[in-house]
Amino acid sequence: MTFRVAVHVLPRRGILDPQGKAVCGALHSLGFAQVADVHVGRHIVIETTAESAAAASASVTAMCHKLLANPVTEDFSIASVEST
Amino acid sequence: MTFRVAVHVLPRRGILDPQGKAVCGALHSLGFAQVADVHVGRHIVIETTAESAAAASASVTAMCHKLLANPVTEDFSIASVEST
Amino acid sequence: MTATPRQGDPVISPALVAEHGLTPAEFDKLVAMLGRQPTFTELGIISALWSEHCSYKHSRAVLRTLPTEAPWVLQGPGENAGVISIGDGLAVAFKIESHNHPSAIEPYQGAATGVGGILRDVFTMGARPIAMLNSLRFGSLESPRVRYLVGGVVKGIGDYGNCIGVPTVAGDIMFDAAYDGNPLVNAMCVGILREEDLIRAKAEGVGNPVIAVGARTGRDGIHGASFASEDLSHDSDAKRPRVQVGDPFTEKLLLEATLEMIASGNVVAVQDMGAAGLTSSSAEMAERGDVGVVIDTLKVPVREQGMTPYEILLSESQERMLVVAHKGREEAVRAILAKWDLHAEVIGEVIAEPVYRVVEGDHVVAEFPGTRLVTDCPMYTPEAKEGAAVIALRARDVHAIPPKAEERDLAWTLTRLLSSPTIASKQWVYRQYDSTVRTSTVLGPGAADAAVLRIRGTTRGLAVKTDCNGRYVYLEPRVGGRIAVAEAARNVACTGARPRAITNCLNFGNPKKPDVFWQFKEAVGGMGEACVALDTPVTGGNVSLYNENPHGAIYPTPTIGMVGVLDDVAHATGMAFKAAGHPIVLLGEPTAELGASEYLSWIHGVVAGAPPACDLTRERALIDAIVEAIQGGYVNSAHDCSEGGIAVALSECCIADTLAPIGATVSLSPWDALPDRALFFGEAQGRIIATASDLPALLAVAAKHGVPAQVIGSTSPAASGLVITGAGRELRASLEELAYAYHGALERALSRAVSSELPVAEVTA
Amino acid sequence: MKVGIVQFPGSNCDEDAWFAVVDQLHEQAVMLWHKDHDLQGADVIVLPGGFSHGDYLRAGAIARFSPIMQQVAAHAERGGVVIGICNGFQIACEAQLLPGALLRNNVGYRSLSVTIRVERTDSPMTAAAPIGACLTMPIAHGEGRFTMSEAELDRLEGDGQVLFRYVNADGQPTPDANPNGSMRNIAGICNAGRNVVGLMPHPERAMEPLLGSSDGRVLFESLLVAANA
Ligand SMILES: Nc1ncnc2c1ncn2[C@@H]1O[C@H](COP(=O)(O)OP(=O)(O)O)[C@@H](O)[C@H]1O
Ligand SMILES: [Mg+2]
Repeated sequence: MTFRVAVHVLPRRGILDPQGKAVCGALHSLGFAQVADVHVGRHIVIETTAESAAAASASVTAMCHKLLANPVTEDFSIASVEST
Repeated sequence: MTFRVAVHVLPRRGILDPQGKAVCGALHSLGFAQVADVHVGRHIVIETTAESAAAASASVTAMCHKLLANPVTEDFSIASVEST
Repeated sequence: MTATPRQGDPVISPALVAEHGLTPAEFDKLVAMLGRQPTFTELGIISALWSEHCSYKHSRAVLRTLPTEAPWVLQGPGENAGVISIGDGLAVAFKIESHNHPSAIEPYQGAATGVGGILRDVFTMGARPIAMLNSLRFGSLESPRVRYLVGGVVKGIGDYGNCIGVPTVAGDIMFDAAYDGNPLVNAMCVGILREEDLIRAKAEGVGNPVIAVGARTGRDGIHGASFASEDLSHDSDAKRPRVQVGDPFTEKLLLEATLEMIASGNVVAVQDMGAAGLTSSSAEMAERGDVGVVIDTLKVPVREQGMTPYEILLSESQERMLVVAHKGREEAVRAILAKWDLHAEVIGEVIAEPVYRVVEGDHVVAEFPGTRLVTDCPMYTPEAKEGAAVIALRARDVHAIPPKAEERDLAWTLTRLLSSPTIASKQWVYRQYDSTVRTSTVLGPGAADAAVLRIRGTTRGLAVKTDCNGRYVYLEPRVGGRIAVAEAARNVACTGARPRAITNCLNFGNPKKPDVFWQFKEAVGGMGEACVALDTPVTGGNVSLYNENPHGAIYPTPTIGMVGVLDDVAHATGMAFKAAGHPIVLLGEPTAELGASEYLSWIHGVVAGAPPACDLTRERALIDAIVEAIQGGYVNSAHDCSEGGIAVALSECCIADTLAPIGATVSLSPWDALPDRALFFGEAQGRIIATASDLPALLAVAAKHGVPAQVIGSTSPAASGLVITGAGRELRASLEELAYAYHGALERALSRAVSSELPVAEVTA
Repeated sequence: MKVGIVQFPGSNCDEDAWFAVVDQLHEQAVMLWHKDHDLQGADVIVLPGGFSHGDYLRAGAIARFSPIMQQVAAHAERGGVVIGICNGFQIACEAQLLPGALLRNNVGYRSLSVTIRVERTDSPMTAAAPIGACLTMPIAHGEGRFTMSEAELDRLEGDGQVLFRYVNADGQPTPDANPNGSMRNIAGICNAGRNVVGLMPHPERAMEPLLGSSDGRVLFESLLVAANA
C-alpha cells in the first residue's frame, strides 16, 4: 500500500528562533499587528509504501530519528498519515 | 480571542524541489528504499488574536498571500486553527 | 522523411503563430524553409530559436562592428564564452549574461539561475570557474517592491555562488527610477584553463552520440527565451510558472563531472542547455559543426509523466548539459558521471544528412532542412533616430541650477552623496557573497577598484570588474558607451593590471522604437571605439532587449565586464590610503563638467546635461601610466574618480579600510577658476587619485606618458579628517561622519526590506 | 604528519585545505573520497568547508552518512585527530563527534573577516598558539550559530572545551563582535577527548600575507606540534 506521511519539525522551545522572530517582525510591519508570535519549522511530506498506516508511521518516525530532525535542537511529530 | 494557526507551504508541483530530491536520495542511501518521493516545505505556526476562528484563518490567508508563501513557486494551505 | 503532427497538437492558426511571437513574414519564411506547414513542435522550436534572445535578429548587424581580435584572443564571440591567453600556457574564459526578466518576476530564483547559467557557459569551455561578478540595476529604494527585489536578487546570487564554491569578488550596482519595474541582473563568470584544454561546443563526427547529462527535464521555464524577448507588462505576472528553480548542488556535480569528462578526452563538445533548452543547445552545436543531428524525445530523462516533445524541447529546467561524445566511449562518459551521482542518457546522434530532426520513437515530429537553423533567422535593421526629449535634456545648462541652501556647507553635500545608494559602500551586498573561497582573492570587493585574483603557479594576477553608467549612455549614448569601457579599464588598471579584453551585456529597451535603436547603435559604436583605443577586444557577450514597461524603457545599459592581467600580483594595489604622510597625486585634470552627474541626480533630482567628455587617447595614456607606475612599485594606493567626483573619491580612499581609516589634506587651488560644484563633484573622466611611495618616479612615469600629474596634498592621521580647499571654498569633514554616511547607507535604506524578504528567501536551505 | 582531506561531492574548501597543508606547511596530504572506506594512513583528518551534499535540510545532516564517515568516527574513537572547518564543523556536530548544533545565523549568510581569541592551548589545533592570541581570518557561512542548552554549555565551558571566541578589536567577546549569534560568542570547540576540533572560521584562507592574513598558520602549525608531541 502507498501512503503520504506528513512530518512537522520545529525548533525546540527555548531555542532562539530568529527566523520566526523575523517573520513576526515582518508581519507587524505589514500591518498584521494582531500577531503575537511566529514559529517556523519544516513540513516534510514522504510518499512511501508500507504494510499498514501504523507501519508507515513507524518507518517515518525512524527516518526522523536518523535524519529528518536534529535531536539537539528540534522536535518532530507525525502530522498525518494518508493512504494514497 | 487567541488562536494558533498552522500553515503548510510546499513547493508547487512541477517546480523543481531540490531539497526534496536530496532528502529522498539520502533516505534511499540510509536503506529506506520504500520511499518514493519527498517534498520539503515550511510549517509555520502563527499565534494571533482574532474575533473568531474564521477570522483568524482569513487573516492568516492574507499573510500567506502577502509574505509567508512565494506565489510564484509555492502553494500554501491552512493546516489547522486552534483556539488557545 | 517528413514531420507530421502528433495526435492532440493544436491547429496552426494565425493566433497561435502570433502567440509564439512570430510575425506573419517570419511565419512565411518558416513555411518557405520547410516547403510545407510546420507542425506544432516545429513552430515551438522556431519560436525559441528565432526569439531575440537566441537569434540576435535586431542586434547582430550592429554587433558585427565591434573589434574582436588581438594576438591574445583565443576565442572570440560565438562560443559559450570568450577565451584569452594570459601567458605561461594559461588562458582565461569569461562571459557575462543577463537574467533580467526572470529576476523581475522571481528575484531569488531568477538571479540564482542566472549565476548557474553563466557558470555553465564557462566550464563547458573546459575552464574551472575562479570568480563571479554581478552588475545590478534597481529602481528607487523608496519602493517596497524594489527593496524586495534587491533582497531576493542578492540572496539568490549569494546562495548559488557560495554553494558552488566560486568566490563572488566584484561587481557594480546603481539605483535609479529608470529601472523601476525593470531591474537588471547581469552575472559574469571567469574561469581558468590550460590553453590545450580549450574545447568548443561544435558537434562533429558522424555517428557520435548526443548525450543529455545532469538534471531531468521538467515543465519549468517553457518558453523562457521568447519570454525574455517581450516587454514586461502587467500580465507578466500570469507567466509565473515559467520561472525555473536552481539547484546549485547539482551544478557543482555537473561542474566537476564536466571538467573530468573534458580532461578524459572522451567528449567532442559540451554545451549548456540554457535558454530554449535542448532546442537551442542541439541546434547551435549542429550549426557550429555544420552537421545534421537527430534527437529522440522519448529518450530524454523527464521529471514528469506525459511530457510532449514540444515541452521537452523547450523546457528550461536548470543544471542540464548536452554532450557529444566519441562513438564507443559512452560507457566511459557514464562512469565519470556516475562517480558524481549524475545520469547520462544517449538521446540522439550526429548525422551526415544536413537536417535537424526530432523524433518521438518512430514518429518524426520536427524536421528542418539545412544546418543553419539559428542564423537563417530573418535579420532586421530597425529605424534609428534620437529622441527629441533627450536632445533637450542634454542641451540644458546645468550650471544654472541654483544650489540648495544647505550646500553652503560642502560637507553636507558630500555626506549626502556618500549615502546615495549608488555611491555608498556595497558592503551589505558583498557580505552575503563568499569572496575568499579558493584562496586566491588578493583584493576582494570593496578593497580596490577591481578585484584581483592570483594565478596559482605563476607570479601573475587577474583583475576583473564590471561597469556602466546608464545615465551617461541615456544622455549621450556614444559617449556613454565609450565611458563604460574606459571606466572598466581604468578600474582594472588602478590595481596594476593591463586591461586585456571585455565581455559585454547590452541591456536596452524595445529595439523597434527608433529612439531605443538609436541608443543601441550609438552606444555599441562608442564601445567599439573605446575597445580599439584601449586594445581590449570584445570576446563575447549577451543582448537583453525589451527591458521596458508601460512607463518606459530603462536607461540604455551596455554593461562591460573587463579582464586585465597583472604581471606581478605582489604589486596589486588597493584604493585605501595606507598611512599618514604619503603624497597624494592627481593624474588627469578636473574640468567644468557637471552634466549627467550623481550630484545633480541625487541632490537636485535632475538628470540632464551632457555627460563628461571621454578622450580615448588620454584614457589610454592614463592607463599606460598607472600600470607602469604600479608595476614599477611607485604607488601605495590608486582609485579613479567616478560618480560623485573628486570629493567622493578622496573620501573613499580615506575610509575604505574600515579598521584603519586615514585622513587627507588636499588643495585643488590650481583649478580655482572652475565652478566649485564641478570641481568638487563633477565627474570629469580620466582621473586617478594615487598616493606615491616614490614620488619622483611616479611623476616621471606620468610625464613620459604625457599624463598631467599634480601633487594635491598628503595623507594625514585619521583624527585630522578630510580637508579639501579649492575654488575659494573649503570642505572639512571628520572621518566618522563620512564613514557613517558611506558604510551604513545601503543597509539603512534596505532595513525594512530585509525582513519582508525573509520567508521567500528561506525557500532553499 | 599526513593529513587526509575528506571530499564530499559538494566540498569546496578541500583544495584550500590541501594548499594550506602541502604548499604552506610542506606536509603530506591525501584526498579521501567520501564513498571510500580507507583513510590511507592519515594521522589527521580534515573535514573541509563547502556544502557537502547541498546542505539541504540541515548543513552536514546528509554528509554524516557518507561511507567514509564510519572510518572517520572510528579514527576519532581511537583518539585520532579530526578537524572540522565550517561545513566540516557542521558535519562533525551532526555526526555527534562534537556536541551542540550549528543553526542558521541570526542575520543570514555572512562573509567577512573576523577576529577570534584562542581560549585554550590544550588541543591539537591550538597547541602552538598562545592563550589570548587574537587571530584574524575569514568566515563565510549561513549556519554557524553554535547552540546547546545552557546547562550543557556550562559543562562545556567548565571542561575547557571552548577553544575560540569571536572578539572585537580589543579582544573582548562583545555582541558586536559576534557575526552569527553563536551562544557566548563561540567560534570553535573540541570534544571531551580533545582530539576532535570544530571551528567556523577558515584558517586555511589565512595562510599568506598576499591574501591579507597569515594568522591561520599557527593553527595548522599546532597540528604539527600535536603530531610530534
Ligand atoms: N554587486 C556587487 N558585488 C560584489 N562587489 C561589488 C558589487 N557592487 C560593487 N562591488 C564592489 O564595491 C567596490 C566599489 O564598486 P563601484 O562603486 O562600482 O566602484 P567604481 O565606482 O570605482 O566602479 C568595488 O570593489 C566593487 O567590486
Ligand atoms: Mg573606480
